[in-house]
Amino acid sequence: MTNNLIPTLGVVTDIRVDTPDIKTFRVEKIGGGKCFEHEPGQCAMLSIPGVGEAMFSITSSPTVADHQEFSIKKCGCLTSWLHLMEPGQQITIRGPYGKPFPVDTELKGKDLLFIAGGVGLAPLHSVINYCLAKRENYGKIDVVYGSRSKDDLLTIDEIQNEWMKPENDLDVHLTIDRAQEGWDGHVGFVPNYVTELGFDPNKCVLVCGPPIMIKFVLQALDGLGFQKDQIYTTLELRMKCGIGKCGRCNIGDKYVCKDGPVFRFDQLDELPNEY
Amino acid sequence: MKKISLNALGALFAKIASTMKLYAPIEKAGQVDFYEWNESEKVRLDVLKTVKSAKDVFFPQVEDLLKFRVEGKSIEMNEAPKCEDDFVVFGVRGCDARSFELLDRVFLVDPRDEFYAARRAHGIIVTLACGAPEESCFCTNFGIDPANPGGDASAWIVGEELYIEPHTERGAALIADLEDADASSVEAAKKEISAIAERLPFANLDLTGFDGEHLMEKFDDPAWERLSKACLGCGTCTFVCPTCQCYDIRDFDTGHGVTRYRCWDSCMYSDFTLMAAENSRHTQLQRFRQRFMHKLVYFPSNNDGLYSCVGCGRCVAKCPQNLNIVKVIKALGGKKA
Amino acid sequence: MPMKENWTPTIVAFCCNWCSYAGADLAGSSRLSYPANVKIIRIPCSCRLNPMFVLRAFQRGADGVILCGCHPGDCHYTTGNYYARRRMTLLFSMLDYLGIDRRRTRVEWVSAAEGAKFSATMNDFARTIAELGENVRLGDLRCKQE
Amino acid sequence: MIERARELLASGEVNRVLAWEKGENDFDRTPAVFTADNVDSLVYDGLCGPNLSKYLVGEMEKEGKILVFLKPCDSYSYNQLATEHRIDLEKVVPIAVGCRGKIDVEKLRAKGIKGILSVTEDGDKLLVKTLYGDAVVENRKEVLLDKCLACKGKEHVVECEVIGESEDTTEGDKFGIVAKLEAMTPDERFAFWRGELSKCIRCNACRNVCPACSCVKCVFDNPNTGVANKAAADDFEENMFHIIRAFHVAGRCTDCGECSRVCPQHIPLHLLNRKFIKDINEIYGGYQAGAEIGQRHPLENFDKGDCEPSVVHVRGGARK
Repeated sequence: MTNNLIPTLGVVTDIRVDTPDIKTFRVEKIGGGKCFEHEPGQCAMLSIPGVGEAMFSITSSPTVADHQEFSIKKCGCLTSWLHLMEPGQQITIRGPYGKPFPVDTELKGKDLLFIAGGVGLAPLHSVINYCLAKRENYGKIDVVYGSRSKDDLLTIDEIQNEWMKPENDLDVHLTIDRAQEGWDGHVGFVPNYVTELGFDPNKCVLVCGPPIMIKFVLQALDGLGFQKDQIYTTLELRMKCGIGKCGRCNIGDKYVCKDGPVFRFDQLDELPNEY
Repeated sequence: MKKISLNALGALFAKIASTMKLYAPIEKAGQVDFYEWNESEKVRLDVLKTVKSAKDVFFPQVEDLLKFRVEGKSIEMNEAPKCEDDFVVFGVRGCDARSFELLDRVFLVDPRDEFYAARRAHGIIVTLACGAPEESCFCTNFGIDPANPGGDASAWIVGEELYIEPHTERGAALIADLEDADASSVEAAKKEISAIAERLPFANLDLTGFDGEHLMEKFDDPAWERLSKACLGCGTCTFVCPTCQCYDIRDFDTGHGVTRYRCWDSCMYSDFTLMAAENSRHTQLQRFRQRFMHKLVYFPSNNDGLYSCVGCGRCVAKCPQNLNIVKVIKALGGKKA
Repeated sequence: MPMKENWTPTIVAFCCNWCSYAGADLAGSSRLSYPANVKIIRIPCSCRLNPMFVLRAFQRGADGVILCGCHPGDCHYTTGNYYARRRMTLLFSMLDYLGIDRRRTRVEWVSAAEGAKFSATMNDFARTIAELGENVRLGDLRCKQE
Repeated sequence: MIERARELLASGEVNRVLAWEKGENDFDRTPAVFTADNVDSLVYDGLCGPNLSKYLVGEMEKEGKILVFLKPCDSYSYNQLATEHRIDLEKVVPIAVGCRGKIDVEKLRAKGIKGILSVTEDGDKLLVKTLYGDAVVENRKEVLLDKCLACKGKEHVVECEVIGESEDTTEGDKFGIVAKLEAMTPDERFAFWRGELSKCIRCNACRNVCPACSCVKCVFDNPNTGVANKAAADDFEENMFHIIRAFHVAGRCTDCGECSRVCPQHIPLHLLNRKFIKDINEIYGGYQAGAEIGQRHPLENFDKGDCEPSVVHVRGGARK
C-alpha cells in the first residue's frame, strides 16, 4: 500500500535556462524512466529536504516516454533553491495530483485556443504537446502567448522550431508587453491582442497566466462572444498535502489539489472569489 | 453490562496498561488532557472536557513522517514507523467519539492517510457518558446523545460505581473480568442526562440553510464583518477543536539529517495560505469566515450534509474574546432558509 | 540522560568583530592555547547578539555560550555593548529563572590587545562547563539523536 | 457611558466606538466596534476583562476618529502603543472608565460551579445562575482575574474625561510569586516551568492578544528566521517561544495580564513578563511601561555604570 505523503526519489537529469528567472528541470526516476504516469494539466509535489515541498505543474506532455519536465520561475524559497541546483541532484517527488484538462473528453474534436502569459505557459505546454502528438483528435489550434519581454518568452526555441512547423497546423501569436530592440513581432498586452486577433467564438479556450491577465482575457473573450463554459483555466494556491486533507487550498467546498487545479469558468462562478 | 467500583479503576487501568498503551484524561499542572496512563498519573473522569480534544490520540499535534539524510547530490529516505500495536483511549465523551467519525471522512477517504488509518485500526475507544453537561455544550444539535456516547464500549458513572456496556468484541475483551451488573440504574442516569441536555441554553440551534445549496449566500453575508471584528487570529479554537484537521508539513534540519514532520495548523493564522507571491485569504475576515464556512457549509456539501462540528463547546469556553460557532450559527442561520 | 562516553563540552563564543575576534586572533598568533571545542562566531558588534542566537546555540548542541565584546566605552559603534550588556543581563536572569544553570552563560569584555585574557577566559569557561556536564535542559532532542 | 458615546457620535466628533458587547453566553464580553446604529448594545460591567487598546492599531487605517473606553490598566497599554507610534493620538478620543476589578469566569468554574448561565453583581456579592441551581459568591474579590490582583492602581494615566469610580484591587505583593520561584532551587524551578510550558498548545493567543506584541510579522511566523513553526515539536521549542515572547516585550510590557487571561491551558505567562519587570526594577531602577507617553524604556537605554551580566551569578535565587 502506498503512503500518499511519502514521496519517491527522483533525479534532476537536465536543467535548461529558459529565461532570466525561469528554468526547466528534467526529472527521472533513479536509474531512468518516468517517476509516474500523468495526464496533461496535472501537478506534482517537488521537494528538497530541509527546504520545503511545493506543487508544480508538469510541463512535459504525457506522451514523452522517459521523463517529466517542470518549468519553474524563481519566486520563493524553494524555487530559489531549485534554481541553485546542478544536474545529477536528487530531489523528492510525489504525484500526480489533481484533475487534468479534459483533453480526451470535452476538448476532443474541438478547435482549441490557448492563451498564456509568462510562466503560465508551463501547464499549457503539456497540453499543447499532447494535442500535437494526437493532432488528428483536434480541430484548429491557436496559441496566444505573451510575456514582459522577448527574453522572458518561455521555450521560444521549441515554439519556433517545433510548434510552428507547417505540418502541425498550429498558429502561434506571440506578443511582448513593451517594444524592444530585436523584436519585430506584436507588442501589447495579451488581452488586447486577443481582441485584436478576434477569434471565432466556438473554440474551447485554455487560459493560464497572472490573475490580472486572466481577468482581462475573460473580458476580451466575453467581448468576442465566448461563453464561460468554453473557458478553462488552471489555478494555483498554497498546498501542503496534495490530497485534499491539509485544508488550505480550498475555494469554497472544492480543493484545488483534488478537484482542480483545472476549472471551467462557469464552475468557478459558483464558488467564492477567494483565489 | 458490567460494573466496577470507581476505587478499583486503578487496578483495571493497570491491567489494561500491562498489555497495551492506555490513554485517559489526566491532570498535569492543573489542566486535564489525554495523556498516556501510568500508575503515578492522576485520572480525572469527573472533568467534563479536556482542554484539547481526544483527537490527539489519533492525529497527534506533531508527528514525524520521514527522515532524510542528504549527502552531496544524493538523498537517503526513511519512512517513519506507523502505529502497529493496539491501544485504548478511556473516557472519551460522546462529542469526541463522533469527531473520530468526522475525521475518518477526511483521512480515510481515498487517497487515505496511512498514519491516521493505522492508529484508527489499532485504537479501542471506551466512551464515557456526560454526567453533568455544561452551558457551552450543544452536541444534541448534531444528533449526538451525551447519554449514549458509543465507541467500542460506553461507561456511565452512577454514584461510586462505573458501569460499562461493551459494543464490540474488542470492547468486551477489555472488561471481560468485571462483575456483571443490572442496567436499571444506568437507565435512570441516562434519563437524567437527557433531561439536562434538553435544558441546555444552546440546545435548539436553527441550522437550516447551512448546506452546499446556500454556499454563496452564506459566504456573502454581511454579518461576517461584524462577527470577525474581535478575532485575534490566534489558533485556540482550532487547536482545542475535535474536528479541525488542517495540518502543515515542515522540515526540520537536525544538523545531521532532515526530519519531515506534520503538525496541526490553523486556518486562523495569517501565513496559512501564504505563497511566495500572494495570499488567497489575506484578511482576518476571510480566515474567520473560512473556518466556519468549512464546518457548516463546505464540509456538509462534500459529506452528505454532515456538519464538521460536534457541539463540544470547547471553542465557546476557550475563545479569548468569546467568539464562537454558536454566535455564527445564530447570526447567519435560520433566516431565508 | 546518561552522560555520553568521551563527552567533551561544546562551547559557542560570539565575538565582536572589532575587539574580541581580534583578541582571539592575537591569542592564536601568540600561540596561547584555548580549547578546540570553543566554536567562535564572529558578529559585527556584541549588540548584534539576538537572544535567539543564544537559544539556538543551545538548541543545536552548545553546552555553554559566551559573548565577548569590546570593553564598555570602547565600542566601535560607541554604545553597542552597553545595550548588549543590559540585554544579556536580563536574558541570563531569565534562563536562570527557568532553571537553566546560570554558569552556562557568560559575558566577558576582551579587547584586541588581550589575547592572554581571551585564552584564559576560554580555558576557564570550558573548565566550568566540563564540570557542569552536558546541557540537557535547553537542547533539542532531535538534534542530539544520532 | 452609552449616553456619552451617543453624544459624541451624534456631534460627529467620532464615527465609531470601541467597547464591549455581550456574547452568546450571558457572561461573555466581546470587544466590538459600534456605530450610531448599534451603540445601544454596548455593555460595561464587571465582566469586561479584555484590554481594547490593541484593536486601535487595526483601526488606525480607517477614516475618522474612534472613541475608546479605557480601564485604568488599559490606559498604560494605550500610552505604550502611542509611545511606539502604533496609534495616532489625533485619531482617537479616549474616555477613562472606572474599574473595580474584573471577574474571571474560569475562577468561578474552578470553585466547582458548573453549567454557569449568568453572573450578576450585587455590590460585593455575585449571584450565579447555573443549570444545576443558583450559587452565591460572597466576595467578588475571590474570583477576580489574576491581573486584577496586581492592579496598577485606580488612576488612569491618560489625561481624558473619566466616567465612574475605580478601586485598587491589589492583593499582596505582585512580585510575590516571582520571588517565591526565585527562592526555589534551579531543579525545582525547572520542574515548575517544564510542567507549565509543556501544556502549551502553541495557539499564539498570548502573542496575538498582547498589546506590546504589535509586530506586523512575528519572527515565529516568518519562514526566513529559521524558527518559524506552527507547533512546538519538542521541549526546546516550547521554551524558546516563551522566552523570546517575553523578551521581545521586556521593557514594553505594562503587565496588563492579558497573556495569562487568554491562555487556554492557564499557563501563568505573566510570571515570565513579571520576572523581567522585577529584574528591570531592581537592576536599573523602577520603571512602569506606559506610565506616560514618550518614555524611553530600559532596554533602549543604558547607563555607563550598569552592572555586568555576571550580576546574575551573584544576586537572588537559590544556588544549587
